[in-house]
Amino acid sequence: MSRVLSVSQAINEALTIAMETDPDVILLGEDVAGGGTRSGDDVEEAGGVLGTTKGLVTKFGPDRVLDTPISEMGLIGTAVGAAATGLRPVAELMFIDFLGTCLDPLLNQAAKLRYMFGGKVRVPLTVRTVTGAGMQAAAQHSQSLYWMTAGIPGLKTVIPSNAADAKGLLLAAIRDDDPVIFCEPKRILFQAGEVPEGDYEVPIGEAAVVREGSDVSLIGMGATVATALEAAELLAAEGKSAEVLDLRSLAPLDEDAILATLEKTGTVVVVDESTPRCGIASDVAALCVDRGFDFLNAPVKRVTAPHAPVPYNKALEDAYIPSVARVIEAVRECGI
Amino acid sequence: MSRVLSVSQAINEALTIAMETDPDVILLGEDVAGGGTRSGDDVEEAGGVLGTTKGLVTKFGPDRVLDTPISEMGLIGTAVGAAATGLRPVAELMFIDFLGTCLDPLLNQAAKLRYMFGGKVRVPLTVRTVTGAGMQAAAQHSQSLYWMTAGIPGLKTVIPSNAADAKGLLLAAIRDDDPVIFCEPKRILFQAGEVPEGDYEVPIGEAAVVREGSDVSLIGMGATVATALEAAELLAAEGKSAEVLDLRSLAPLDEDAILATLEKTGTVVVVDESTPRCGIASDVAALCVDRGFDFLNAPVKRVTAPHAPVPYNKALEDAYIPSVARVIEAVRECGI
Amino acid sequence: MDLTREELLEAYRTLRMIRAFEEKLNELVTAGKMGGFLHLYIGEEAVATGVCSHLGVRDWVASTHRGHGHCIAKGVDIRAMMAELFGRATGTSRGKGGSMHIADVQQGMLGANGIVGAGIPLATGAALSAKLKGTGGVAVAFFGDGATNQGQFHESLNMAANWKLPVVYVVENNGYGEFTPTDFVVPVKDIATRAGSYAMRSEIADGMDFFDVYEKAGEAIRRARAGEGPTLLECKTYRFAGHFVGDPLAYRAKEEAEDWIQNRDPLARFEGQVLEAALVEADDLRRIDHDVEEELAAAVVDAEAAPPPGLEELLTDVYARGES
Amino acid sequence: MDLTREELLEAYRTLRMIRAFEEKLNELVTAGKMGGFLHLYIGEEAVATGVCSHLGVRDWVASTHRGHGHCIAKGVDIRAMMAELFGRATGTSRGKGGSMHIADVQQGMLGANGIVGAGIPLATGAALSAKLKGTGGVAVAFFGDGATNQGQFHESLNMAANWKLPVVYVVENNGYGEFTPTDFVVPVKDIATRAGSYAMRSEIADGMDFFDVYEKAGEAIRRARAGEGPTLLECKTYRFAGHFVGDPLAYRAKEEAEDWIQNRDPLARFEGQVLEAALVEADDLRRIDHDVEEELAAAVVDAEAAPPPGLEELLTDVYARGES
Ligand SMILES: Cc1ncc(C[n+]2csc(CCOP(=O)(O)OP(=O)(O)O)c2C)c(N)n1
Ligand SMILES: Cc1ncc(C[n+]2csc(CCOP(=O)(O)OP(=O)(O)O)c2C)c(N)n1
Ligand SMILES: [Mg+2]
Ligand SMILES: [Mg+2]
Repeated sequence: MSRVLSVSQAINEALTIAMETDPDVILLGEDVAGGGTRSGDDVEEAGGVLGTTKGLVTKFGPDRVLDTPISEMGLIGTAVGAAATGLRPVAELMFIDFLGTCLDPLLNQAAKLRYMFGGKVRVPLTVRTVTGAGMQAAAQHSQSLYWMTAGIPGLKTVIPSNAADAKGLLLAAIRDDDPVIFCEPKRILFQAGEVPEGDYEVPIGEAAVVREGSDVSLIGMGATVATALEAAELLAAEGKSAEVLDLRSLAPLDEDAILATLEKTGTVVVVDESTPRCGIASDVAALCVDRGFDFLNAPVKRVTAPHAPVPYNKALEDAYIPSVARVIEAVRECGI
Repeated sequence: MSRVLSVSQAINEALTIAMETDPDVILLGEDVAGGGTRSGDDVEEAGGVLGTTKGLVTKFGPDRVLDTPISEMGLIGTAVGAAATGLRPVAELMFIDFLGTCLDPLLNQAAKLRYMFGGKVRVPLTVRTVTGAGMQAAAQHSQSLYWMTAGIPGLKTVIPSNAADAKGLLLAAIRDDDPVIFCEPKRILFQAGEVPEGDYEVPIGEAAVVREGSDVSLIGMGATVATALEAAELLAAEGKSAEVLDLRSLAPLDEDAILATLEKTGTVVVVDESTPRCGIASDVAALCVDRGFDFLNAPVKRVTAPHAPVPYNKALEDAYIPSVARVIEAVRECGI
Repeated sequence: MDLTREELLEAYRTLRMIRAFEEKLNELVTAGKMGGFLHLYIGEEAVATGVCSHLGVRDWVASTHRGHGHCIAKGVDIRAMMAELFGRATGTSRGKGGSMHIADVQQGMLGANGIVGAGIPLATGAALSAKLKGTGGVAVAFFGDGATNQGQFHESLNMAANWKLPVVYVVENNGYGEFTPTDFVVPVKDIATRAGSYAMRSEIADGMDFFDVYEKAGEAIRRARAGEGPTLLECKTYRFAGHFVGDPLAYRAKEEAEDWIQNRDPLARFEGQVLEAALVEADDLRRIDHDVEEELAAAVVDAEAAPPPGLEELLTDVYARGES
Repeated sequence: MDLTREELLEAYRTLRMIRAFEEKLNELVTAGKMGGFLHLYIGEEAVATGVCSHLGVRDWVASTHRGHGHCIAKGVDIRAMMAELFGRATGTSRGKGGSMHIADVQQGMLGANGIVGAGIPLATGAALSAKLKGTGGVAVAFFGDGATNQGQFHESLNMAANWKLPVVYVVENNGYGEFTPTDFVVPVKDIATRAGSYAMRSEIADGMDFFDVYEKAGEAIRRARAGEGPTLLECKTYRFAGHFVGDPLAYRAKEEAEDWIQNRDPLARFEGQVLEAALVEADDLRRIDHDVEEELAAAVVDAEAAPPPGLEELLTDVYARGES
């Protein structure tokens, strides 16, 4: 059985299930309850700056849904400490742009404690965070910094492209014994899709072929999966068959799935909303030219944001985000 | 005229020249003076935890060589503010591992102010920072996190492989009107080399061919340039000719130099001390399989650290760092 | 009180301009004519105005996500601000920054800032510049109560205190950080108390009263200029509107807001004070109201007519190289 | 004073073990038999010992780069510690962590930490766990004076105060952060003052006096366990050796160090106190000295004989997956 829910609602549902099934799961973050717990007849809680956690403090109480100060370093560090000592915290980093104010607890603590302690600790922490451009929120509220967390050994990073995966990936993330960064792409947060009822997980580390094809592989993640699918549709109209792979997990990367689609089509275009340097697109390309070398029929093209901050002006912002047209153009450059 | 100096001494000399030639250049960081400015007959300043800035506070006074509290966020943020308002600060981030405690002022301020302000400000900031493994300093004091700064639009990142370049690159960095991260690889900091006297700059954005060759291109940076050169020597003994490219600048990347050596040899092995995901090695490989596709004779191999934190045990740490043997093995895998 | 009639009228003009500018923005966003995340300063005008009345172009200001008021009070051209909010090439940031990044370094305005707390070290650095370069300038950081829970606040104030920098830290305590009441997350009654961690001077002002802010900020700025070091100045205030335009305000009691709006409006307060003391005439104020409206209307017309940045602007201004 | 003879002997044993353990390390590193960056705790033993005497396994400790003393006082096996420092598979971290990452989560020791200030939120999180899970446990963060200039200190103390967490923040004020004197970078005389920013209780102890630390820590821990919230406990102390093994100590005056070492040694002080009060016999102490030496000698022999981790260990323990 499934219903139509937005990605945001699917996340709310996953949180509800996780908290119902495990008393050690707690939420903490800025405004995750949202003030209203204070009292008063005409006040109610906000449930997060985008409303994603609405209702949870009412259901689970302020001991398990904690409004924190605007102290990312402190709150993520506290969540790491809680995770190492028996809780299974889900911390909210309002926007991934704020990684700059809480990198150390992720980079040097969550990611490394297990290794540094010779395997003698677990850090079952989940960090939910909103990513990406598209709402004219400008340079400090629009980044796709998942490459930074994906590059850190000891962390996992996932990003859903639809509501059903959002629910299943988040449940998997929360129940994972390692720290997982769960990305919520702004542009799809309020997009609706079929979501199965009940408790299920989408395994971390598995990409999904969301459209089969044979001439070219379009590889996307988060909001760019829809871009890739649109491009595939246009290509189909010209009789060209594009396969679309949704990475879903950025770390670990599903190398087998990438190599499998490359083997099938010989041509890969990666579509990534992030900036071009040191990103997921480069990793996919590097994998193709290493283990996939013998399958390559064409250059591996990367359709990414430019090496620039995100601009405010709407037309510039639109030009900043990988478009269907740029995907098609990249496919052409591969000789298809 | 040149003399033999260590990389650390070459850096000290560059700082001296920069401060002598421009009164707006100041140094700030933890222990860059090193306490001794207090007074006392039998006390003297330490000049940085590794002694690199020794003597500068004596020469330029405590107004221009400032010991800061252990407050990376505050000190780097302050340096950004100073840079935007007329000074040309050289801030020391003792080890690049501490990026976790000061990312925001680099990611969201230094790197973006100019863009966010429509080009109407300059941020001539230099951040000196020690990178890399090799001294059993373990997981939180041995990282090569330059991929994180190289990936951020608006920042530049450079890393010298020898004392002469260290001096020239640092002078160029300080005089650059953009924020530059200057990496000081631990393993070579006390290695000596010929250093020209006087004032000179090594331009940012230019790689250097440090050994000519025709069969395979070994691309290194910082301490791995020596590894590549050693490997080239061994290959030469078998009659195989390896070209060695020293990237020197990680952002901007000298794409032309990379493509030129690829065109010459058809085969590239990148040697990078950093972890494998979202790194410089992936970017080089991705460039090769995109713009360099037609030149490729073999897979592009990346010899990097594993996707793991840096271990303490000496034998494990040695195995962690890219070795000459692993470079040779990668060359073999390319069929050479 | 040492303000001349001209200075009073200038102060009123600033108060009114901030109010009217933001009412206009609210209108434009609600009508779908303007995009972006906007945080309105309405209700807090006396703080920016009272502080910035003491500043000149050699002085620096670093601001926040709620930055329009600080920019206007620091003398940023409102036409360029309006154009920026419309994303035009004639904007302060050529349309590339938007509300949270309005800046004018020439004017000593180091920018609004989308990162809570991030302006605090920027102002600290500006104060270091002013001190080392001997310009006689001071720096002011404006920030919210919520920002005092950021590490950047702590680290910066400590450095400034150690180095006796010419800087004033102005905390605008409006009782909320987004939707969370301040008393949920700040366990001291007065944020000014936090200066004690740095042996720093502190002061509390009624942020709804221009004159109280003016006086206390004046003293802090005087001390900073005289080399006597930094001050933490807490201004108790309230934001009349939501956290951002579109905030349904479910989390705060209507009576609480009504009380502030009805009884403590800083513009009404100022007007009452100056009229009662017969320092200016009501007509003077009405003329300013009118001028401000005209100026704003013209700014909107100009902004709407101005060209957007060209698409090549996507890639310019990332680096200075080649442009300097 | 409520300590039994057994408890006093146990405390002395801990003091002596920390001292002897580190003297041994100093010897080994200086002789080139041990690598890594080592930060010695010698001189500060009374702090870890006085605090940890109140803790059991359900209680948590987060430590620093200068962590050996905290680990020993919290009951981490010294043989496993020694093996770790030799990088052996039998070490606390199987040889992969080294001095700055010795930990024993089973024993409630959340690790030494190479990042200044980073243990503070870890302890805060442990206190949150203890509170929500109702274990009755408390958490203690040890950190230096220098660490109180980190944002993590500020943010964590604020959260703990808001949430009344069962945690004690123990600042070991040894007068220096690396080479920089504390009064260069901390403008308040007593770091305890900083509790005022969070309306938190604070206390100052003589960190060279086991009994003073014991008493004040006991009270803070009692309050934490009783749900009365956190305390900032400042212990005034001094590190007898350099910042790290190999530090030439050029930056501090020899007389200053001599004075502390000659006149305020916490072991000598303890011995004087217990002998004078005739609580134990000198022989008891000498027996402990002897036992400790033997135990340490054996630990070194064992560690040297133990196998290193296999090369496959390079890649294990990065993730729990597949191992759980
Ligand atoms: C580092 C960081 N964390 C969180 C946010 C999201 N955010 C924007 S404004 C705000 C509230 C700020 O509160 P306060 O400092 O009191 O200023 P006010 O909005 O009340 O003027 C928050 C949490 C942010 N922009 N930056
Ligand atoms: C975030 C961070 N900054 C800097 C360092 C380098 N460092 C290691 S120990 C130390 C001094 C710490 O001083 P304090 O907190 O007083 O502790 P003490 O060494 O005196 O015990 C510094 C600066 C670090 N490890 N982490
Ligand atoms: Mg506020
Ligand atoms: Mg200290």
